[in-house]
Amino acid sequence: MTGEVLAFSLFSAMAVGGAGLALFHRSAIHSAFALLASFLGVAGLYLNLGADFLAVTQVLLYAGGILVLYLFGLMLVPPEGEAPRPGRRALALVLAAAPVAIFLIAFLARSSWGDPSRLPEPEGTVRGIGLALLTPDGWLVPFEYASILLLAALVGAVHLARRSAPKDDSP
Amino acid sequence: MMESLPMAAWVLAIPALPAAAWLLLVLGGRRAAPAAPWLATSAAALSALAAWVVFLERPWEGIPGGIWEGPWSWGFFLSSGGDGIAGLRATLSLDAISGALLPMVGTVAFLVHLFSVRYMRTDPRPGPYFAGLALFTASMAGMLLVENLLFFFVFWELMGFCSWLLIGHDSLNPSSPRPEAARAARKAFLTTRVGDLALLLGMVVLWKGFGTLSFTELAAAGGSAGSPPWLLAGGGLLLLGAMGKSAQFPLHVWLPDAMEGPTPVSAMIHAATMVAAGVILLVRSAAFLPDEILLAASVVGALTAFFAGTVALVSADLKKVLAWSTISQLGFMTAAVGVGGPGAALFHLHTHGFFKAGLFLAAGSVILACHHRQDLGGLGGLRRRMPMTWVATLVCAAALSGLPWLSGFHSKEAILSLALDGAALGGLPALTACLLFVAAALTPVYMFRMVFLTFHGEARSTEAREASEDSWLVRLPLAVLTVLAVVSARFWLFPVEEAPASEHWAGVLGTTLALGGVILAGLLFLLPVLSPAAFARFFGPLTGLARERWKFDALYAATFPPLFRLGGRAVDGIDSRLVDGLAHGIGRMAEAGGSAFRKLHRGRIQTYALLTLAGLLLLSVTLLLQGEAG
Amino acid sequence: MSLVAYLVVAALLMVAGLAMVASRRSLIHVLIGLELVLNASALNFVAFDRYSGGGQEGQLAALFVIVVAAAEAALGLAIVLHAYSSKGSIRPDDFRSLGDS
Amino acid sequence: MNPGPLSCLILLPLLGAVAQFLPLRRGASRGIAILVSLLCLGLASWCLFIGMDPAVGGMQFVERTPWLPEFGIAWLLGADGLSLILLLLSSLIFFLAYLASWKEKRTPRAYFGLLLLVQVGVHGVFLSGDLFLFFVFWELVLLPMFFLIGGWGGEGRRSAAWKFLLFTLSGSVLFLIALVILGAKAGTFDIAALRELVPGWGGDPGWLGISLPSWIFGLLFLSFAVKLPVFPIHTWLPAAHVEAPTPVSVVLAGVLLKLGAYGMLRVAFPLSPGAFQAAAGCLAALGAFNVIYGAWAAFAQKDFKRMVAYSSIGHMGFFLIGFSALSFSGMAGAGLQLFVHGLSAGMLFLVVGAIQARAGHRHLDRLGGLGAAMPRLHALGLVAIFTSLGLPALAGFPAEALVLFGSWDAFPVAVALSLLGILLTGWFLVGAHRKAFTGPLPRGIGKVVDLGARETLVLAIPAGLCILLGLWPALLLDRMAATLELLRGGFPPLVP
Repeated sequence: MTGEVLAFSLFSAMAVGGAGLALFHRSAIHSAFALLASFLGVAGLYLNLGADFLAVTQVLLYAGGILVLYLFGLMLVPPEGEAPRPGRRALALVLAAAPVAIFLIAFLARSSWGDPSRLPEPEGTVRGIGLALLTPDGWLVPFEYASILLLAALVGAVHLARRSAPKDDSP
Repeated sequence: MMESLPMAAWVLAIPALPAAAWLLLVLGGRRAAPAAPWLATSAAALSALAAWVVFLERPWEGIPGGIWEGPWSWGFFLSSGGDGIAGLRATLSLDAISGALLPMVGTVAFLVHLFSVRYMRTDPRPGPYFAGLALFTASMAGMLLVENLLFFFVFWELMGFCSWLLIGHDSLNPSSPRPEAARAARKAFLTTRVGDLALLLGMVVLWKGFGTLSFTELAAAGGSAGSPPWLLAGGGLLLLGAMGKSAQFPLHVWLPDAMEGPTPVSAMIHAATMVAAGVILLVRSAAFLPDEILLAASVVGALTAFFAGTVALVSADLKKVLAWSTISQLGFMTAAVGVGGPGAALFHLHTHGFFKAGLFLAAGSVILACHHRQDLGGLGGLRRRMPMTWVATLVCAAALSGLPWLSGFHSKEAILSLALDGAALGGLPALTACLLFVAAALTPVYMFRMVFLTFHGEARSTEAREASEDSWLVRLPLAVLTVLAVVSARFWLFPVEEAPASEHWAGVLGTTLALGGVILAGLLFLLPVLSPAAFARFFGPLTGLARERWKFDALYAATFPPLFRLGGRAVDGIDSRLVDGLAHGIGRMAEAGGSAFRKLHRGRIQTYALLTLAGLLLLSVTLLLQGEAG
Repeated sequence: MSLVAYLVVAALLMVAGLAMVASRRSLIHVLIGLELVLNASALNFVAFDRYSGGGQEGQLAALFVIVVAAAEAALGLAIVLHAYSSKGSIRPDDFRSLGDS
Repeated sequence: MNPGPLSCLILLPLLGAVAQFLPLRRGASRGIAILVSLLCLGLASWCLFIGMDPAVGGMQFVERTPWLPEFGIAWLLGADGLSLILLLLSSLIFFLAYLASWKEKRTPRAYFGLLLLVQVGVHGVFLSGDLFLFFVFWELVLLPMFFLIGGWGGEGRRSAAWKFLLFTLSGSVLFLIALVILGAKAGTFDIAALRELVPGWGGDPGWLGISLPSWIFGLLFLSFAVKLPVFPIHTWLPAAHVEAPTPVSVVLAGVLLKLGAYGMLRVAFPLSPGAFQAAAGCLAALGAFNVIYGAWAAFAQKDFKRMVAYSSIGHMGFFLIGFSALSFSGMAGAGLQLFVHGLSAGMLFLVVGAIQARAGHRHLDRLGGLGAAMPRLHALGLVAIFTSLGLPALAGFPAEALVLFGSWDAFPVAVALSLLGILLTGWFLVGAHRKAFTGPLPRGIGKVVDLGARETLVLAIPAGLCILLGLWPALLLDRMAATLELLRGGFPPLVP
């Protein structure tokens, strides 16, 4: 029982709790902030797993970027979009999701994953990732593909959002 | 070779000039139409001239085998190699048969062209008409100038096409089209095509049997072949082909209907071209046809001669009488080949060509003068108004009836004597002879019935009363053909078989019958001595049967077209219901399966997510159970 | 800590995300659910990477997952905006023209 | 790489199709298509009449470039007498089709582009020496054709296009199965190599008691029979031909049906001569049945176009009879029939198209009098009709006569029965002529204008060829004689 376990408990509680809150809370804004908690929890788990660069990226991108995006989205779409009550259907759904979770966990727990007895010491990952991403032998091509993807998403998002603004009702 | 080239040019000119006229007219289209009559006619005139030159030069004489061959030839299917089909080479060739017939064909064709210039003056489509006539002439000449059955067949079919085109000419008239003409043309084409396809099959059989289609080689090989079954089949099919083309019973039905065509076309078909083809085919193949087939030919010919004669007796239409008389005379020729007289058959074809053309052109003159009135009931008394036409008809009818000193007498006597010679064998040959003599007796009766009803007595309609003879374009061909009807027997060069034993008796009997027939016709129709109605009553139901053409037309009309139409509808039904239905059924099965699965895809995104969850559940449970089992 | 613990956390995140996608009546919630699912998978990548003792391939994959998530969020939200402006609603049930009945 | 004449024949239409993507001026699409097809026509004629050595039966102008060597697939092109003749036919038919599409107004770029793609596929099939390449080009034909029928067709175009696609795709699936078997077992797709290998697999027990070569023969024959077409998998043909726009019908009848025949004589039959020989009797019977069935079905049609479509089924039956007889003349007749049918059916469709353009419909019972009103159409229509019904001195006769001559020894009954088909063909075509061209003009049809210069040219070119070939069929038969001898050498004769 070390700090590692403590940190894991804390961060996993944050991630799962945030997710649950996002799932159950009626208000979209609250859901979004619950999501933020969940993201931060996952970032913490990354740290726990020795992925420091990833943790920072997670915080920057998710918490700093994507979430803001969601907040802007929520500002542009009125809250009436959400139905007044979650409804019984939603409840039933969640009840249906619970056994899935239970069975999944049971399966995961029963399986043998061949845990190594001793994990290598975590080391800084920034240099490794940087080299991997920017050398032609490594992940350079996927990296460039990702940039193209982002560019396309950017253009597409701008295009979609721009067309929605001036035209109102005409189909 | 030096001297054969001019000859080759003459021979080539016979078919090539009309063919060139045809090509010019077809390519020229409407622009060439005004020039069409004289273009085609001059081509036909030059072609006839060439035919006479060739006839007088007789280039085939002195050549071993008696066949003059042109300097050109090409492999039709193949230049070389293959399995023998390269041997089918197209070339011009000229022998005694073609040489003897070419002048008649050329002259008649030219005169028909000339007559048409006047007859078709008001026709709105002179271009197609004269193009068809020119192609017709070229095909007939071409058919005479090949000695290979395959190319013979090519021209044979081309003539069928031309006659279809020309019989149906009036159905394409833009101002007053006559649908009957199209129907008659179709009937002619299809009836002869039955024979043509039989001939095609016969050709295949002969090719496989003899390995050649050259008439000379076939004749050489056929003599020793005996009569194996395949030769019987091949010969029978050949005979069937000839029967279709020459309108022999029972494939005769098309020829009377073909009267729907313009009258000069009838002259062309009946005298010089189309129907002659069947006889020429039989003559050319007589040397290798087995005896059984020749016997069948004689019986068919005699039967046709007799049967068509009876129908001609009661026909109420000027042209129909002539049509049935043609069928009857073709029966004589077919029978002549059957009884061993191909020369006699050709001789009769030659003389018949002139006087039948004369008769048809005279009929055309009458029709022209009477404004397309051609029923015998509405004519009469034209003798004084149309003297030239009357003389031509009289002389030609007399020649057709076989009256002495005229051309028809010689040729018919040759056939009758041969038949009489064979009759000694008894059985079918005797029957043939009997039928032929009866038919010979009928000929003058129906011919002079037509002459008397048309030209003598009182005019029975205003058209007939006001008729007047037309220009020289009509009279000149009639005059020429009248002269030729008298003298054509003098310039016949093909040897005619002789039957010394019966020659005398046949001549006497034939003359007696002919004279008797003329007298009988005179008593019935010229002088009111005997009543035609009483005569008709005397023969009772036979008259009715003859009037209805022995019911063959009705029989065919009631069987074949409905049968084929029924078959067509059945196949169509099977095709659209059963076969296509099967395909549709398979398609529908797939569709049903698809729509069952489609129920899952209603377009609700969240249902899909739910299904993902369900899938996950299924997966984890399965893995869990599997883990337990393992 | 064992690998299973991380896997369990990821599984819970994913089930929560999927349940959100399946149940919530607003397209924005659906998108939030999708983010959870993506996060879960990224976490799995990193955890497996760590416990298999390999290099950094898992982390790189997670990185790409984040990139894809960013693109997805941008486009998804744009679509939601567009859908709202054209239909006046962001209820998933109102968008079913791809279905046939 | 320096492309040879055969590659050019494939690349030229491909370039033409790609060029349709350029921002073109109105009318440039058809200009490109016509130019490309003229070049192809010239090239094909050069290959056939000047370039090739008629004494050689095997492949000439061979081009071989490795493509996917690990699978034994190569860009292997070659042409012999038969394929060059079909190539001449197809480049001519495409030229006529483009010319006949002169007035196409509905997105001409897509239209001409798709037609050019079909031409790429057709040329590729005729020239491929590699079975995989053959398959690729074979499939390339289908989709553009589907869009052409479905996009530019008549009222029932959707279902007709789907029917076409489903039937031909089913055929392709069978082809693909055979292709996979061949490739897996032989390790090469070179047709010449397969011809050496496959007959040796006779000892293979196969499946369900049928030997492997027989399976391959059956699969390939069925897949090609869809295209030929053969009863009972022919029903796509009337639907597609009737609904397609006129130029596309011309291509369908003139070229596409020939693909099926070509596949049979180039692939299905030579790969498993034993199985083919065992089935030859059945194939000839099937051929004779097709001749009668097609003719009789056409007999019952009131729609002129449908009638012509059914007559195609009958005409392709002669190919089966003639080829199955395995005699030189039978095979020569079958080969010539392919060419001639391309011309005659193409012309008939053009004639029907011209009638429909003027009368507004093509129902025979409501037509009439067009012969007097349109003498040019009438004259050219006569050539089409009488070529189709086999009148001597026109090209249909030598083809059918050779089939009859060549098949009599082996299948006398089939030959005799097919004569009934010829008679029926004559009957319904002459009947159609009577209904459409003779008699009075029906009241519904106003003033009709005769063919213009372009339309006349489109019909006059094949009409002239029909007459030329009718008088001198040796022109083409000399070119394919050596090829036929070589092909026939692969089969022991049916009749000693």
